[in-house]
Amino acid sequence: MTSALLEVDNLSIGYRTAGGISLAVDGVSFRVDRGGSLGLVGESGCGKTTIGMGLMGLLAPNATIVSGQVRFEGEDLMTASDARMRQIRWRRISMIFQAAMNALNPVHRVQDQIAEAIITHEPDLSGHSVAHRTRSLFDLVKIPESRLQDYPHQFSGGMRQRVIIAMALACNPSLIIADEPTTALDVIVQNQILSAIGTFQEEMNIGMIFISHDIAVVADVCTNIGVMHAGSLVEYGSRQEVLDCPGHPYTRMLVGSLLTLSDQPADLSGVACAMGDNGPATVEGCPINSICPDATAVCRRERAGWVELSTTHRVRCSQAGEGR
Amino acid sequence: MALRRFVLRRLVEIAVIFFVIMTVLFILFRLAPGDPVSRMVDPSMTPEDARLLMESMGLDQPLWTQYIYYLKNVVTGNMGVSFHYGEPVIGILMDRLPNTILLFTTSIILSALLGVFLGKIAAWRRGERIDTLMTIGALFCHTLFLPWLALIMIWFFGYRVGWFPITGMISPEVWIHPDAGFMAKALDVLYHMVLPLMTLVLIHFGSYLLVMRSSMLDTLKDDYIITARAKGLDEKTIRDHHAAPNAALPVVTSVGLSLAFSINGGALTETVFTWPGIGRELVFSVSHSDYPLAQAAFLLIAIVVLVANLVVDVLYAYLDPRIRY
Amino acid sequence: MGHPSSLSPTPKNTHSISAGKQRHHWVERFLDGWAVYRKNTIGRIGMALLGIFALMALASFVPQMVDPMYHPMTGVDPEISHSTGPSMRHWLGTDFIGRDIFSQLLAGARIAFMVGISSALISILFGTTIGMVAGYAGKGTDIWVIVLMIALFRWPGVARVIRSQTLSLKHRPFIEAARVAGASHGRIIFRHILPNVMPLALLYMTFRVTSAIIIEAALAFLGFGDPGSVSWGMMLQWVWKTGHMFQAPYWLLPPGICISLITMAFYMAGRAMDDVLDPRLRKEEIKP
Amino acid sequence: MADTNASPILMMTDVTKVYQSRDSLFGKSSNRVVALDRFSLAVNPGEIFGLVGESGSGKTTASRLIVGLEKPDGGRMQFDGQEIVGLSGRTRREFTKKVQVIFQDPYQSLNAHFSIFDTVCEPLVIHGIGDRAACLVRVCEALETAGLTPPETYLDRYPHQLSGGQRQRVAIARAMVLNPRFLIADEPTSMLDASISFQIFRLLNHLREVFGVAMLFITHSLAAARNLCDRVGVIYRGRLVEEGTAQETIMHPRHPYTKALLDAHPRFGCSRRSGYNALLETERPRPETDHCPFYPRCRLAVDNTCNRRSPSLKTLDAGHRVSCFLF
Amino acid sequence: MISRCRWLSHLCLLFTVMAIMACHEESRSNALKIGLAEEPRTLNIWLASDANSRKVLSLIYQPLYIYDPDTLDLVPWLAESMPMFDEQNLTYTVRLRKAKWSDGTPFTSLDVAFTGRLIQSFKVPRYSSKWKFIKQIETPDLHTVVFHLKKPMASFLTGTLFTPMVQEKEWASVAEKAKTTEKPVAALLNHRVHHPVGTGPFTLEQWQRGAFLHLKKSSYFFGTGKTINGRILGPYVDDLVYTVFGTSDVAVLALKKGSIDMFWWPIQPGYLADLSRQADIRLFTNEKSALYFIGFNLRHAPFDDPALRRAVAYLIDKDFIVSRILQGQGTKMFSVVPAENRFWYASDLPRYGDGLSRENRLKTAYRLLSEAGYTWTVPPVDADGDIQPAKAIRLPTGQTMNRFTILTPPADYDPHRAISGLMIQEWLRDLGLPAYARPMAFSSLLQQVKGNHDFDAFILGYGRLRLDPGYVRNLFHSSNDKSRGWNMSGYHNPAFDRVADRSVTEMDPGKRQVLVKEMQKMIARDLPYIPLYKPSVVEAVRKDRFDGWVEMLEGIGNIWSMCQVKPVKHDGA
Repeated sequence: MTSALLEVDNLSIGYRTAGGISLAVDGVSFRVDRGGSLGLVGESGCGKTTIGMGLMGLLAPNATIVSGQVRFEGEDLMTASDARMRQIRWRRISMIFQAAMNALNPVHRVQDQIAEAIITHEPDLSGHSVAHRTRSLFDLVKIPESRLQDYPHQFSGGMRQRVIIAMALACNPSLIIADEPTTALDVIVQNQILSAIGTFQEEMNIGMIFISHDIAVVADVCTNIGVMHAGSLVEYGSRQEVLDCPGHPYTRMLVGSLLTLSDQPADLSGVACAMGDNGPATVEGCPINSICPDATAVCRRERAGWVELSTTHRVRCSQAGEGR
Repeated sequence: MALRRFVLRRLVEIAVIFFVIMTVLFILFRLAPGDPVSRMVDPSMTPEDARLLMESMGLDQPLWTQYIYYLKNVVTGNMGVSFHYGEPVIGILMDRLPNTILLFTTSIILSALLGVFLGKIAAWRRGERIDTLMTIGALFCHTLFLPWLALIMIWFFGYRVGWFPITGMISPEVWIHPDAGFMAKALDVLYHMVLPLMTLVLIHFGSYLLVMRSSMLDTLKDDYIITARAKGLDEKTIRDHHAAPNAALPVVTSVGLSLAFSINGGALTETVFTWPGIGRELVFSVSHSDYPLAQAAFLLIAIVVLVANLVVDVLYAYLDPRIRY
Repeated sequence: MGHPSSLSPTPKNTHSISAGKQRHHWVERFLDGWAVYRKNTIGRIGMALLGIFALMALASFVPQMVDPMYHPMTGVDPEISHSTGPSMRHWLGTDFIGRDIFSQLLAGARIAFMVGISSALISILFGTTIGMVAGYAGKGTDIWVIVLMIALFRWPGVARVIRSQTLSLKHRPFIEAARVAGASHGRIIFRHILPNVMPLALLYMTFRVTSAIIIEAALAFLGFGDPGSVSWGMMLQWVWKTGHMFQAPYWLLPPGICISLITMAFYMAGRAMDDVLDPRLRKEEIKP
Repeated sequence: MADTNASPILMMTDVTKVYQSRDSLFGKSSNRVVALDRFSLAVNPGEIFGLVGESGSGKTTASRLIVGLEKPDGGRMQFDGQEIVGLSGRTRREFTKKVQVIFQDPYQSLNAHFSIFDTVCEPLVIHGIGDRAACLVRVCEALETAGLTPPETYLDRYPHQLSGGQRQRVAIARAMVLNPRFLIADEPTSMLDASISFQIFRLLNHLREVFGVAMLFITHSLAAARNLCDRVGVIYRGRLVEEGTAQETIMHPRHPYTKALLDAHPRFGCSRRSGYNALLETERPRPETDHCPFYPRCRLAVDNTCNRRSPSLKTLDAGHRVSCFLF
Repeated sequence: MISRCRWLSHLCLLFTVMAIMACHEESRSNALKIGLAEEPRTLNIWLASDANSRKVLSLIYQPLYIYDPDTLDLVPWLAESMPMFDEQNLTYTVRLRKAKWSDGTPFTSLDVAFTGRLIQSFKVPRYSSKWKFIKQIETPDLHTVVFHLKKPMASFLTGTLFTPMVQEKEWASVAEKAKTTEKPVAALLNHRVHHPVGTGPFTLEQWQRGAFLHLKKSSYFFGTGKTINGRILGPYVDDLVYTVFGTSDVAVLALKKGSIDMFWWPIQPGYLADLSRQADIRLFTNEKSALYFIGFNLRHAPFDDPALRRAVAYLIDKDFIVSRILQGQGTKMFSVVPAENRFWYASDLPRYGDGLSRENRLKTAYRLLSEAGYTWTVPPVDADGDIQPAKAIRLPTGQTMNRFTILTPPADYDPHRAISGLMIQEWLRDLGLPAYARPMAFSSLLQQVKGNHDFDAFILGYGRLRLDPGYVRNLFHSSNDKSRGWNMSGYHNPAFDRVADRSVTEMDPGKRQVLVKEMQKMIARDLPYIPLYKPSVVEAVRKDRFDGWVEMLEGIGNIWSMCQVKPVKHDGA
């Protein structure tokens, strides 16, 4: 049994609004093993990015952690001081941001931005060894050293993403949170970045949380998958289990709407009805009861609890047990 | 390489615009009613006297000849002779220019530094009382009526408390002293600068504060600030190293342009503080219909503004690596 | 363009349409904006100040009806022939020929509003139109239009901002959608671009108002104003030219403070409006 | 399904478009970007033609040229046998009635100041079709067609009150209100979530089947093209490199670039492929002479051929054409 | 952050040190510090037409004769005695003092002759008219000059003899060079003088442009220690420092603070109460030779009618203008010649409306106009003799009177005239006259009034009228009614012209006096101009520093003062 790197238990995060606190993340629990990878998949607004930011302690000022426990390498992150969090950030948990976001400061050279991360956490390091580390990181992500002196805008999208990966690896973290790292990249570049991430994660034995809206991408890189809907985790299991026999109707819908390159084209001839939006749950019962084909009176009345389909596969649907 | 081409292209543009401004100025001044001679009114002056004066100023020539003459003068750098002072205009302006530059460059740099520093803090602590206080304070200072404030400053600091000289740029006592050295003179000028500087900084820092604050607020929304936080940097580093330099870029533009415009914008200040600069000369020449002097002053202003624009663009490119020409 | 509310409703859309009908969309947007605006302390202060000044401007008609002695320009107190301090008869005192300072101050508010708003309207009207046309027509024409305006007039600022805004709007998909649908240039400029640049134009108008007021005051102060009207700058000029600068604080301070406060009020209102209009601050609400 | 024997509804022949960044008051600078390079394309009535390529390959330029938002620098374009370059006045208005576009970004393509009714009705107003009552009926029909039911509840709403999927449906309703014969869908789902995209695909498919609208479907996703389109064209750097039925082109690609694209596509549920063998890691220098557009990145490129000439489209078998010297 | 604080504190320290230094500097020198309101224009005496240049140059370049401060009689200055007139030959003989130029060379008759010829040959503006009637200048010896006149000219005594004398040595080469240029006058006027050489009590030491001028006592001044006109001349101060101030408020503050000893500029009425309270400040009030008036365009309706002009004269409340607008710092005028010019002033002129109440003014004016044939839709005075708002006045011809404008200088130039214009507008409107006061940039105003004759009425003034009444002829003689001519009103009166022409050539002061008074009477009757007021000059000095000021027409800033002012001896010192 591998040791748990990160354990998240019943985490709830809310945003303060005029009408009280509205939950963006509602009672989410999962764990990441050392060297393991977890994919969090869900549509926009389902709270997956909020989880990432919550783990880093970088929530917006109007967001607050309502309840839950986060244990990282045995340490409770919820009670850690600001100073301690600053030490943990990047040194222990680093982050890969979406490349389309301006994750790199446009007025500093990329070399300096990487070095800054190293110097912050290892202030005793000599300038020479910092430079050396930076160069080797560039080697690692296959960017020519000659481009260390460049500014972020001089890189293409894929290259910039590599810089961000290099930066994330700068302090040898044990957990990386990758937030939509390939969105807005072309297929070919996406493929390259994904395989790069996969390689490092495996070789350096880094735990990873991979956040994406694209279940196909998640399926490509992660060993475990958690499906999120309206702030809560609705299904959690290994890649094979979730994809091959999705237990939750929402997962089934996600998988079903995925267009594949199989010989048989998907059936597009169905009625193109409008579908409800993904927002925080406000009604009683299962959040998808109105669009779920199998919904029963129970679904409309109360939220389902977790149903264990196997030791590694659980689903939050009252129909799940019967379905099998 | 590209930058050089950009600069060359801009120089050509500047030349064209300059020519347009030059012509417009000429036309505006000649179209304006009144003539400089009638200003020198004295019932003992005969019509012949007046004609002689007109002739001596070249005002008897047809407009077209005057225009050609004027163009020739501009091209050769000889801007003519002031009607009023009877001296070459260039000499007068060059005499006044350093004074204006000294006062306004200092004041703008000081107010920009102050504005950037305070604006940074205000944005960083958005919504808190200190932010509201600073914003309202900045607004209030910014909307103060300059001559009004200047006169009150003079009254209070120059007269009531008596800390600073009332106006002027130098005190005759120091300068006519036979053994006054350079240091004494320089200190004297500095001492005289305090009041106008205080007034100008008080009036101007507000706009920089507001620009910096809103620019900084924009910057704080940028994603690399989150990156910086995620990297575990402490808040001060994030504020001073990541947010402030980016946010200060718009201030650079506004500083550059105010520097350029300050060479005329200080007319009121220079008048009230008796600062012997271009602004005072400009107001004087316009009200006395001293065409050569006024034209030259306006042209000087135009060229400084145009060149400053260019310098700001180049500087911007230097400061912001994203911009390349 | 017709609005469905005026139609004889077709059978299936009877009451669902009439529900949201009473409030026109811009009323709704205005109310939304007002809700945001009201939360802004600075905006509230600015609005309150503007309200006070507007009241002053209205009240400026009253004193002269009470007694012609209070006419701000031509009324003189027959018993006073020099500047005097505040009294019951003259709340803020009199100026050097015995005119009532308080009525002058009220009349000044009227002038400030007139000067500020009229010059702002003119500059906005010209600036917006020229800016939109220059921005939309694009290519070579705009540079010369702008050069000309910089050289000649005072409203290039607005035109430049509107132009750049138009330039950025011009290639927005919704403009292109209209073009694809075959809309004429006039329709695109006035139906699509204008509503989108209007908020910006309004914002710039508040800035223009303040600068117009300050410029008027400065010109009047320097003596280039119209001595036939009582503006605050004119009052300051009288204080200055008659040598009461440091002698009559009751006469010097009110107009100066009023100039500062009214420009500040407009700035504040403008800044708060900036918050309202800033699309980043306006939440994209999704109401199913 | 598509009638492949009918004459094409849209023909683009050797269309070239060069962007020149004009940044000087007096001179032209030489900053040229060739967006389309002798690009040819034919869309048959009633079919969905998928144009696939990565960003910057020129696929959006093609759509903009067709609807007249840009003017081509060379080549001919015909719609229904009628030349459409430089149309103006009445003929252009007639043309705009028949061809409509659905833009990529539903958040940007709707005027925030227009209600849904105003938005959908605008084409009718522009073309002066019908009185108010007739407009209302047609708008409601269009909204229903686009799957916004009941339509009345949407009429008075504003774009900011709708979700992304609903907005895209409004855009589709706007495009459909004139009963066009040809639709250009420019990556209509790239900003939407997977489940919403799926519905939009269904909707487009539905429009084709019910109204017989021909479509040019622009996408970067091979899977979308595979599932929705009858025929597919792959565009690379402004050149059409491969063209054929969706089944043939995507399941049996010939051109190295198409292969690379396919290879990079996430394999749902399967372990990762070893890698992109058709592509080089870094680019070769681009030759000065005319050359195959894919030469700098092609692992299979033959020197002295691929870098000297550019290949033309060769027909391999039934409607499958490819532009590569290897065939 | 810390470094910034340190930097700031250093700056504060620096300023403190400087402030202390500056305090020590105070009261070191024995210099007379004079505040000026504007920078002097030039040191070239021929270009210097402005008051400020003259404040400097009048202490350097000296004329042959000056006025006595009390009697305004001629006092020999560079001349030794009064000029001797030879009626037969029309010559004046002037004996010169043994004076020296400030470079030590003697002042001779050759310099006088050179100055005269320079003016004549270059037609130097504003001097040439005073010299063009001189046929010949003879220099029988180094200290005698004989002027031959072409014809009798009254202005010889008051104009020619008051011309400042320049040194031949300094100017001969300049004149030579100027003659070779295209525009000799311009070259002469624009010649830049760095160190003017004069015969006066002071010489220029340095001029820091825009800041101050420093004059030093001249060791060669002819008057030092001498008694001239009953006064023992100094100068008793070693240095004169002129400081320029941008606005007079600031200058007054400087005076109160003691930064300057005298402000050579009229003090605005607002400061008087405050300044008179301050023990160490002394105020001087003096009359000015000035004329402020409203003028009419007599060339067309409505002001071609003297009855209307007289009615206007009745309506104008000069008491109001003087007591309120001028705050009492001035006097009413009824003649175009100021009353202080006692010799030429005609005291027995009509004083229209003087002392009347506003109601009576209105009634008188109404009566005048009704008699002259003017009618109203609603007259200003109703049947019961009560005042009512008048409407639509019609000319005697039956035409409605068109609106007319009263042009005034802008408020920045002279607020008194601008406000007077406005008040006059209101008074005229009481009678139903459609008057509009309009301030106009000064040069445009002159262009329109003097150049184009395109106006109805205007308010102008001459702040420094010469004492010689020659201007009365210039202002109203019909030959001057031309573009840029002095007769701006377009006054044509052959009787006046005859009297005026005689007054020019009448060399006997007594006879000339009769003629000048006759002219004033005609003007007061026909009213092309209505004289309004004449401001007084109030000047302030510090009592604790210098005394011995000599009061004169135009105030204490005169050559007599500068030659006689002495530092106050403090008890302690």
